[in-house]
Amino acid sequence: MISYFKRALSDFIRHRFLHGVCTATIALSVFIISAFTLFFVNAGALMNTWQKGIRVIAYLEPGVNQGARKALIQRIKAFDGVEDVVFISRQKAFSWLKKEIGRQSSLLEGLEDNPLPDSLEIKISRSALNVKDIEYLASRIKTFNAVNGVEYARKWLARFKGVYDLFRITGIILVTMVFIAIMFIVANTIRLILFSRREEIEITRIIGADEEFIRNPFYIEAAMLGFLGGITGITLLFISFALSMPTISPSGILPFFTIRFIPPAAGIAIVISSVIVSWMGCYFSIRRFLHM
Amino acid sequence: MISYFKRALSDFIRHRFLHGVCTATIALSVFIISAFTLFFVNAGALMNTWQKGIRVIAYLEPGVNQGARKALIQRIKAFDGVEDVVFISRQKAFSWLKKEIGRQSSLLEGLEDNPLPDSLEIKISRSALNVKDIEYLASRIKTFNAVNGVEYARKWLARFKGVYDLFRITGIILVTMVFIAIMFIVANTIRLILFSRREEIEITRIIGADEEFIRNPFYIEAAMLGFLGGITGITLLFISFALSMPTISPSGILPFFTIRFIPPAAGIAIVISSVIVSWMGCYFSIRRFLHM
Amino acid sequence: MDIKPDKHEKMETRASRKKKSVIGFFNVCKFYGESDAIVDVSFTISKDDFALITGPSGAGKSTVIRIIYMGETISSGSVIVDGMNLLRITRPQVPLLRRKIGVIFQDFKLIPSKTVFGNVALVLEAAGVRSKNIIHDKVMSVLETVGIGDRAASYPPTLSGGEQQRVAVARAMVGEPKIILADEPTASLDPEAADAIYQLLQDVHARGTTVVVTTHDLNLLEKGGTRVIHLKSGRMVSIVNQDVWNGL
Amino acid sequence: MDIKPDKHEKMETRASRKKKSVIGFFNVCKFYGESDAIVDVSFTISKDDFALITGPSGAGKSTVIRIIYMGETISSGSVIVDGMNLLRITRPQVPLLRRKIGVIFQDFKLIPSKTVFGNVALVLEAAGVRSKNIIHDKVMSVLETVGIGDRAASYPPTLSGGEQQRVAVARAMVGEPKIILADEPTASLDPEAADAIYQLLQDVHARGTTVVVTTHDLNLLEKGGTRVIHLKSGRMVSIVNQDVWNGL
Ligand SMILES: Nc1ncnc2c1ncn2[C@@H]1O[C@H](COP(=O)(O)OP(=O)(O)OP(=O)(O)O)[C@@H](O)[C@H]1O
Ligand SMILES: Nc1ncnc2c1ncn2[C@@H]1O[C@H](COP(=O)(O)OP(=O)(O)OP(=O)(O)O)[C@@H](O)[C@H]1O
Ligand SMILES: [Mg+2]
Ligand SMILES: [Mg+2]
Repeated sequence: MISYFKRALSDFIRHRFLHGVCTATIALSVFIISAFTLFFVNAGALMNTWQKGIRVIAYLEPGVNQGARKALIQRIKAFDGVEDVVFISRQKAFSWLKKEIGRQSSLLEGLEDNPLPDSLEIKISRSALNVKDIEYLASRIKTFNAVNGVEYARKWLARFKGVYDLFRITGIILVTMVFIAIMFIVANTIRLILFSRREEIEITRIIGADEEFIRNPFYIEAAMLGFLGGITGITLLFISFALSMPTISPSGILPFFTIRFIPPAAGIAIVISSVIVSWMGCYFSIRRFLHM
Repeated sequence: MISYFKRALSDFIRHRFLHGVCTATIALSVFIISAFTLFFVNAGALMNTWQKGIRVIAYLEPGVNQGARKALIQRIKAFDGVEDVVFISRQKAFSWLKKEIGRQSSLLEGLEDNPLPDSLEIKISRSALNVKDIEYLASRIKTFNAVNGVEYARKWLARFKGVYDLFRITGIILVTMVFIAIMFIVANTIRLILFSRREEIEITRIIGADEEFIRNPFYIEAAMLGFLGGITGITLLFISFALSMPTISPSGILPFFTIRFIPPAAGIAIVISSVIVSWMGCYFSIRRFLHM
Repeated sequence: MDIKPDKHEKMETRASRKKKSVIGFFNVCKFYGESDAIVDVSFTISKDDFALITGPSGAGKSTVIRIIYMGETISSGSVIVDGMNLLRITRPQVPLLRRKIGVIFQDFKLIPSKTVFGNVALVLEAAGVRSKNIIHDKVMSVLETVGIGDRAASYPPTLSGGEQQRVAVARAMVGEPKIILADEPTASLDPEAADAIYQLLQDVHARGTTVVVTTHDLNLLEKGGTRVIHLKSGRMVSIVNQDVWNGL
Repeated sequence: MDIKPDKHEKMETRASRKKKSVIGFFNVCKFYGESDAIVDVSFTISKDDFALITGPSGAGKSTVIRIIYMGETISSGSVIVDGMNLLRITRPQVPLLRRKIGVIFQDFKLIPSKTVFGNVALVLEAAGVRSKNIIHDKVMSVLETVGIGDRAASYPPTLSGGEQQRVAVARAMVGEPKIILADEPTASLDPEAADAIYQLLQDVHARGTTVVVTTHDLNLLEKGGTRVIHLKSGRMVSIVNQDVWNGL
């Protein structure tokens, strides 16, 4: 095994040009795939910040006392998908309403009395962001005696959810397709390497080398290519990221959101995939050349 | 020239394997780049549907008569970026408010009189979607005598605009980077073809062929590869698109938006780029092999 | 052509009562599409033979060599090499067969990206020799023997034609194979260097290696081998057993 | 070695008073790193010469050939081919020079992915011949001449060594060059085929082509040329002007 490694290493140096070109291709492929990972991870995170706004309001019957309210809050908190429950007094709600209506708040001045009820603001945990779950939750909350009515941004939620789902599905489809395309590109490049070296393979075979002796260095080389290419690709992405951040950030006017580089775990996963894909590209291509 | 074409064509057939692999790589590259074009074009269109909601409301002074109002509407319509101006009577506005406030509309029942003013709803044309332009427009409208005040979703606009800009900038950066990466990949693949055929190039040279005679068929071949690869790549994308649409559409719950394939013009542009990039890849690689 | 391999094997056994035959061709044909490279060729070569295969260009000499090391499969007939019926051999056995055979290819077949040393050492590495020292010593000694020890670190494309041919000879001999197949081993060499290589082949033959040489070199033919097979247009013209002939 | 090209050109002019010299080497050296392939070699070959370059393996014969067709640049000295000083030649002139020269390479240098016909036709295509018919007729007639007309549609890797060599000969001759450089053109051929090729070279020579042949084939040497240049270890051993020698 060590001897295979040595042969692979000397092969690697011997065929500098071929391996250089191949490493570059793998690096660029990794660059592409990880650039999109970067994009979708951040876009997903950005969408998550919007989703924080989703909450269900439960209006309480007039005259529910503090004890009953606290019990109610406990029971609602026990539901799946509920992150937090906050009590909003009718006074608070009225002042918010005034703010919301804004310019037209003058129209509320005619009212001598606050007509709003007490309410509970129920924050939905992110994982439970699903129209049906929220509808179900709302219907359950409505059944409580102390609850007079339930309200949530049904329309907006459905619309946002649609966009979010579309985004997620297209993201997954896209990244999968690109991943497959990249896989073939890497395999193709390795196939071209093997093609350029077919004479060498043939000579090695007719002087009595067995398949293992011929194949193993190629496998090791392919893995090395994948590793080098993977590292280079991610480094390339990091540099591009660092260089383009100044362009993106100030114009962004998005103080509530910072773009992050792909998490280290994803980076490691990408390098490992790169190694595996290169290895597999070699595996499938070499059969062609070994049996020709 | 015709003889070069003939030689290119026979070369093409003679080196089936090499050219097959290369065409596949180019096709996959085109596939990737056009998949992302598809994604960003549609995402952009989706964002545009949101932006339709942006409008400026101008509240009129009480007692502006119909004639003055019509003159005002004409003057506002004359501004850049204004698509349409619609008059909203105070009665209409009051009934909308009731709907909007929804459950709490009971609180308006205490009001014997409608406190809202008449208003004009000014639709902004899509091209003028720019926070500063809208601010400027609003300030101009405010100066009219008949206008009492101006209101628009300043916060939401800024936020949406931020996301939209971020999306556009990252989209441009991403597609540019991927385009460059793809360019190198294609050039690399063509470089590997030339590498595999360096012996043939060398022999052709030493039997007295001049550089033009050697190069031209390669250029033509590269362009053919680019063309074939481009067409194949877009076809591949179309098939993937057709296959994945059923997965995306029904779940989308986005009746107001249909995903479209890349416009024919973009498709043609992509194929042409593919030809140009292949040709350039050949151009830069062949120098290496012709002067070695 | 309908004779079954089994029958040949029996013939073979009978033949080896007198002499151990290492290579046996029995009614071998090799067709390429419509043209035939070898037609109905039968001969045996014994362990202690120094066989010469001769004939004009395109006679099928190299084809015979290629068939022996399984660089080519036959169209009909049967071939036995060192007791193995080549029609019945399994894929993993092929490398084992090839390690018993050292081949000097007419077109050298050196790996251009490996040094002379690396080319020759590859045979030992492929045969599973692990020790760097053993490999180094063996390779250098065989390179010295063929007279290109000083070019060990060069790459084949930088060698002259004759130097490349000597590397090919070195590579065929380094594994100390049972059989050496030499396809025109002196074509690119001047008479002196050719004599040296010929002497070398006779030395390994004397040490018990079966040697098969194809040649159109009249000098080599004059020096003679123990068995001379003459081909023309893929057909056998004659087989001369030199010892018997001399004894006439 | 410090002699300037101009001086050589003058020498050249003086020499050509008697005989038009087509190839002139003046104190040519060619080093590869530390080793030297050619040291201080000077000779001229006239238009009507049939020159033989001989010497043992590694003497520098192929290097001389490579220098003439500019397959290699020289380290010092100067070389004149058909009136062109190779040190002063511009890049676009190189193909023009090469079209005047037909080379039979020692390792054939055939393009494996082109048919025999395609390999030979390439010379004419590169020289700018457009007519399919002319190309076809010329190529087929030269292939017939070397005796492999029936293999025109084959690919070089499917040819025997001798057949490949004959394709190489055909390719060198098809363009009707002024000069033919033949690097061991009969090494892979049996005596009969070798004679035929040698006869062919003498025929083109008789028709006015300058022929330079490298060889270690004693038969070829015995038949003799008009000028025999003997190299050893890259140095000149002797130049014999056969006609003068015969006239002694
Ligand atoms: N792969 C092939 N396809 C078609 N024909 C072939 C192939 N290999 C060999 N031949 C033909 O078979 C015949 C015998 O070839 P072989 O190489 O055995 O000749 P040879 O005796 O070695 O000749 P030489 O002395 O010229 O090397 C030749 O005519 C050759 O063209
Ligand atoms: N590119 C190169 N790099 C290093 N050394 C070289 C190179 N080309 C040739 N040589 C050396 O120069 C010397 C002369 O080589 P050349 O090919 O001219 O010999 P030759 O006379 O043709 O021999 P042969 O008869 O064996 O073909 C040889 O020792 C060779 O190894
Ligand atoms: Mg042969
Ligand atoms: Mg030589």
